[in-house]
Amino acid sequence: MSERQLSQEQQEFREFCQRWIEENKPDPHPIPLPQAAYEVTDPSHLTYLQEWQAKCYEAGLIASDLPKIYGGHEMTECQAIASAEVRKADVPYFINWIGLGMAVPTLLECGSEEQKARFLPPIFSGEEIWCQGFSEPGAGSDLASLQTSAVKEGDQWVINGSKVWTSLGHFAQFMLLLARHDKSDKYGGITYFLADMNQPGVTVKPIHKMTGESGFNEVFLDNATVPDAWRVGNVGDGWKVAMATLTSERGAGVGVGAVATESPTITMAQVIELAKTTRRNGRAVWDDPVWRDRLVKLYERIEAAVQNSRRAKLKHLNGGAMRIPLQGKLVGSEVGQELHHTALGILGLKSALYVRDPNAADDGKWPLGYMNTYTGTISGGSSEIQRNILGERVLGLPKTK
Amino acid sequence: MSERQLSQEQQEFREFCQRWIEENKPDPHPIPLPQAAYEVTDPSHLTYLQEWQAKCYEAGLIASDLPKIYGGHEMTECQAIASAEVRKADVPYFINWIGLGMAVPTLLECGSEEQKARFLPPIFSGEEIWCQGFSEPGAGSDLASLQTSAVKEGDQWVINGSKVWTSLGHFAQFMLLLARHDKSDKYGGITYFLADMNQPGVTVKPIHKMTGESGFNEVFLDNATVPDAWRVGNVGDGWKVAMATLTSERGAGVGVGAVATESPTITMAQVIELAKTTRRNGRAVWDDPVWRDRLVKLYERIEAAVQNSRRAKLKHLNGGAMRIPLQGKLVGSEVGQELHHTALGILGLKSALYVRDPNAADDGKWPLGYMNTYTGTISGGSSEIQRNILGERVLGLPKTK
Amino acid sequence: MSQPKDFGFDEDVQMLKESFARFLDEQKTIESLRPSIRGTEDPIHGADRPAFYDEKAWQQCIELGMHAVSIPEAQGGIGMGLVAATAIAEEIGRYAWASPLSNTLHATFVLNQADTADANALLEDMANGLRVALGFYGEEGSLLPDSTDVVADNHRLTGTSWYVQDAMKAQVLIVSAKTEQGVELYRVDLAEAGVTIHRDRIVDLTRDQAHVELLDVPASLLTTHGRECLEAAAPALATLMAADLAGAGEWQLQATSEYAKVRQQFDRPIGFFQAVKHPIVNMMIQVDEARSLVYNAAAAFDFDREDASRCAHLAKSSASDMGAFNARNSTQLHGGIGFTWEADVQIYHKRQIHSEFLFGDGTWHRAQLAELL
Amino acid sequence: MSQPKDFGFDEDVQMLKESFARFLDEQKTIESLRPSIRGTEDPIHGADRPAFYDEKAWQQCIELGMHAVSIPEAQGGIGMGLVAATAIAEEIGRYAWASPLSNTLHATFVLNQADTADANALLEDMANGLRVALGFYGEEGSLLPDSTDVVADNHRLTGTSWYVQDAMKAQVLIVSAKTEQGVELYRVDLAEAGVTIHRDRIVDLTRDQAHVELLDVPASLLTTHGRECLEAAAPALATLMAADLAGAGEWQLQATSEYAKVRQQFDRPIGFFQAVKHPIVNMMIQVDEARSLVYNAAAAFDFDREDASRCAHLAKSSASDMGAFNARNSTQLHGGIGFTWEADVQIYHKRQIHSEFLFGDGTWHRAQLAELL
Repeated sequence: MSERQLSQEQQEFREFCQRWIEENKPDPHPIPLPQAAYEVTDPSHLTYLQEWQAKCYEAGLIASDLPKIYGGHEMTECQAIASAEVRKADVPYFINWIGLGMAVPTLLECGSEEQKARFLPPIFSGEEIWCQGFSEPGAGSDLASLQTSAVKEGDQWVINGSKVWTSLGHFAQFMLLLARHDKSDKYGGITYFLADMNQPGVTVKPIHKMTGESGFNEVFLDNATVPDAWRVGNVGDGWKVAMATLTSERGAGVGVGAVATESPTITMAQVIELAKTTRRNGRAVWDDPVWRDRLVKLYERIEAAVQNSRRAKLKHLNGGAMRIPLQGKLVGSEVGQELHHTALGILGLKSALYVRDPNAADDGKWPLGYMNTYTGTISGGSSEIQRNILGERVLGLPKTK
Repeated sequence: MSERQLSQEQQEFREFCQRWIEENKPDPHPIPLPQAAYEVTDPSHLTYLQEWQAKCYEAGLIASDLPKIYGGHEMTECQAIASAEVRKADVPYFINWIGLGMAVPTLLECGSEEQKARFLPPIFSGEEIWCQGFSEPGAGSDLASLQTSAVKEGDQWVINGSKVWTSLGHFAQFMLLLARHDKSDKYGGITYFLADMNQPGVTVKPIHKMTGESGFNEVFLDNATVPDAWRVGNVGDGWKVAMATLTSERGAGVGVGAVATESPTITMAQVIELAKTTRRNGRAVWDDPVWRDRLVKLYERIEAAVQNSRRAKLKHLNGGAMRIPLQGKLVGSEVGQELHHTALGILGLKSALYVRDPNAADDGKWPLGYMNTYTGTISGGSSEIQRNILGERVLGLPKTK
Repeated sequence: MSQPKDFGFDEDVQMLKESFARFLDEQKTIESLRPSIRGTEDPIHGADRPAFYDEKAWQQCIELGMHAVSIPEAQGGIGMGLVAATAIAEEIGRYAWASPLSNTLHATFVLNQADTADANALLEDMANGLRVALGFYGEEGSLLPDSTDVVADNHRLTGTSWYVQDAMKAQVLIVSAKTEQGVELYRVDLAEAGVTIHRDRIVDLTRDQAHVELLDVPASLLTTHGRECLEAAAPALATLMAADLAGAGEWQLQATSEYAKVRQQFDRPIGFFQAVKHPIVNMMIQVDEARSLVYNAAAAFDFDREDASRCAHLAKSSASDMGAFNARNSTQLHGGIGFTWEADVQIYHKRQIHSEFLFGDGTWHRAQLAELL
Repeated sequence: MSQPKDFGFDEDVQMLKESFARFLDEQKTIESLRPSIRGTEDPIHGADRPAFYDEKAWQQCIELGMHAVSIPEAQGGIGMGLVAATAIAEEIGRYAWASPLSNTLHATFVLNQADTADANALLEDMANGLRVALGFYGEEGSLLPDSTDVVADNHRLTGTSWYVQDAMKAQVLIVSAKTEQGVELYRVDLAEAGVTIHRDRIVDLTRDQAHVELLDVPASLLTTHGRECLEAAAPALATLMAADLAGAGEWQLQATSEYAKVRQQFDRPIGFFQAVKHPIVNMMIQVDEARSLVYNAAAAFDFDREDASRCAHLAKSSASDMGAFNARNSTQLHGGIGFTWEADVQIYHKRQIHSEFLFGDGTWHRAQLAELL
């Protein structure tokens, strides 16, 4: 969807982006990349992706609108344009998606000036990879029940405990860390830190997902330390700051160029193509009206998500600032799951052929992608929790808990 | 589905039923009957239906297997045969469905010998119509929060309060009444009575449903009285006795011939026929594979319900005595609702034509039936409550409340 | 040409929508409708309900100019596009307003395609308050432009127009009729001899409907290009009806959400329970999808006509399914109360399952859309 | 002839089912499988997993006679019907057992239709423990009997059999091949020169799969009536696979229900929350529908053959959809844990989305069924 009423700066920047991407698009890596940034485990993939992100940052496609003091490019309303062009193009994702998508908005909203100056630029360039340390074994959706302790000793904090489902933990230099300084206060006893992963007290152990990939980790914190200067917000404000981070994760944040996965519009087009090219029982699957009806229904929901994002920005039409944004993660992940299961249905028996099978459709992307959709519906607040949040925060229904 | 291994008595009885129904099937009433017994409000319908029920009872199609002292016919495993034949035939429903479907099993299980002898025969004949007084305004699904009071005075109880959603209340001679003798004990403070509706303290006021029909009523009890001899079970056992009644309502009871609605199998066949005969956009709706797929899915679920009932009787295959029966009401009402909405979709614009419109398909049966499916999904324990019950009683999940 | 970011929803449209919403709010639409349906409940024994039409409200609506919002300025209208008309249609749905306004909007977009002197004259009459209805359906209720059961011969019409919405409120019927050349559109005065309006008994309480029998009735030709005209207007009609569904769907969401906050069960407001909360959230998700697709479809029609069909199919498919879904859930979650004649949710429920099928249901629109993908 | 009330599930079948379930319980099927998949996780860098096959377990299974349950007594089998075989298939699914048994059951019902000396000889070999696989699919994976990509010429076969389940466990392949006369069934020794077994990398960890390339391979003719044979066996094959899905679906229900009782969140077992409780109930509803339709389909095949196709379509459509539904919910409701390689639910999830498509998915079976209504 192209947009009217672009400023001259925007117009020119868009053309620049298109040209620049065309010219600088990297050759594919010899080993196919996983489907999303959070599944990357191969060090040669990491290097390849860091180089690509650094180039994009340098060209102004990342941090386009932010002030120079934070490493930004000080353009005006150009980030959305860059992000859209990147999403449209067939280029690799940005590996530092937690840095871009969560650390940046959190720091911009709640960080000190020193923290912003120190941490933002290497996030943009991809030099320093970030991970998120919120979830804990046993806590699950009940995030605030976290037990990792933070004890103040002098001008630093000593951290003990463990974190789980830590995407990119194996590559990360820094972690967005929630820890408990006060056991007697469930929500008010939490403080938010920026923790260095490269220290003796931190051990990272991979977790294998049902796909077999190991983008997730368990992280053990054993007398790890964080300087008090790397605390975000006041002591006890951790839950509040975490909500800012999670709001970004749930799709409501300000974009700085975080691209971790393929756009649903592109996936949808691929599934339609799949239906047109897959033949079974004497005809293309697309020629069976039953499959076509299902696909068009999904197409409709994905188009609706695009139009929802557009409407979300319009105060007089969005029904409240958070109403649409808070739906993004829930609907996106559920529709994505159904879309991938539908792709399996289109492939029928062929859907069993997995990554590296020479006869697999699209290198096994569809069963792999299907299984990975459960990351979306479970982590970062499961669909069940998302519905609670929407009911409670947007509609004002009484809290379930 | 015909059954092998019938006894000679059963075999002969089945043939008798078929012959008898064929010969005694009443002519249609000049004013079309409502779709279900609980929507009957026209006194001429009542008379017509009472006559039909009395005839069936006399012929042995009702109370087939019960002992003579209770007014039964003392046959062996013949009730199911009679009920199946009645359901298959295109004959009116039995008007006294609450009497047959709830009062009878409750009395058989919990009633005194005097109560059984006094009340059962006129239920079978349809002479005395029954209604159910459990729900109260404000209580909704939280049945046990009922407030109607019962105070013992001498050898009778004085009842004050009001009941709601009382089907057939306007015709009923008796009510299955739950009342509270003790305010301090939510469940243990309830006692179960058989209340005479023909007394000065009882006022019945019709409630109109969204269909416009008024089968439901509000019943006001203002110093109404019940003899202590008409108490069912001990004082304080009301909740336990009520569960026996509700189990029958939810489809788990012993059949005595209660037929209040059309069989889903028959409705399904009608909807398929509707799809074959309704033309739109140049072809029969049935010729559109999308509609056909939806219809066959519903057909499958209705066939599954039939096979479920069959399996429910087999100890080694049913997964527990209540597992399948407790699903009956929930699944039946939800599938029925979807089936009726699908029928509207088949009719398209024609679905707007309501009862008494000369061009309406099947006399407006489909929109009327669609709306009436909400009686099924809401009353007698809403679908939400049914899922709680199934999760808690069958699977042993922790109680929601 | 591409769409504006704001769906063309500029200040003028906003003001229009707000002032119309204020007007409808003052009308107390459901309260005003109630007396006309009292005593007509019982489907078997009850009386027929009168066709509800509030002349005073219609005159006020004309004073506000809502009826003429998309009639060209040359014909005395305001000359705004489908974006503005859609904004109005959404409010009609939200307030379930019984009036000739929906027909007027629909007719405007059909006539705007005709570009003939007669069509323009009719637009002028409509700008002056003439109430019209549309007769495009044959008995099967198909969406094909040539599905009419009316035949034209030398400017005289014979046959029946089916599923004419709000026919009892109209003075003039715009009819599609078959001729040897194809499909033509005609203007018929409903007071003409040979016209018989057969009132239908329908479920929806907020509309009336009829099939109109024509027996050698004189009619004036609006355009010989009936098929092209209807095809070109189709995206606008679908979008307007989708907007109506979306407005009513939002009402259903809010009403159910409010009810869940006050209704107590098991010592808590029922909205506490996920079995209630989550379906309400699902209603919101569906209505938001439909609304966004509606705004997009209206903007496509006004600014990117080539994409209008695709966008209109998306909007009506989404809105039709949402309408049915929200109808079902609003009744279910209101429990026994929602199932009574006294409850307002039942009125919206019936309107939604009527709108679901007008100008094509979800299945039909998806089948059409598939052809474009 | 009509069906018995008890689905033909008499004491013999019950005893058979129970003794087989006891046997599988002792096998600790998932625990036994685990070592074979260790180190093979990573789809990009990981090793290929060996085809899991436990010879000892297979011999025990033969001693119990499970492999020969539906092989006629004349060929050394037990001679029971589909009801008995279905009971066994349900347990295979429940325990997600990796073995040649499913193939043996499937092959039995195909060969039972052939009634030739060669087919009977093969049944006899199977009764003696010969392990077979089925090669009926072409590359498209269509369900039509003539969709094979293998051609027969003078008892020599050339072409490829696709989607051969548990090929690595088999000694002999039963292949459908095209000739000028139609479709014929052949027996191929997998050790024969000219046979190349290409192992597929599949998602399901409880099965292996291959496409088997045949280059002028000598084969013995089983029947010239391949099409009729496959068509007659089709209801049995669909029912057996539906039973497998139903057994695994019941496991998924129980595992998820048990997890919801012990896993604590927000200071309560998660099964307290309706957002968890109600989907689990929906899993139960779906698995019960599938199970009842499976028993009915098996009984129809044994006692009311005319109705067998209809009933088999019902069973497999229901079971395929249930398998996908229960897979989705078992993973979702286990939360993060359920998504890990260590969780048993993932193993069942993958088995179910494999079985969903074997012998036709829900959509295909419904389309076939519609032709009968």
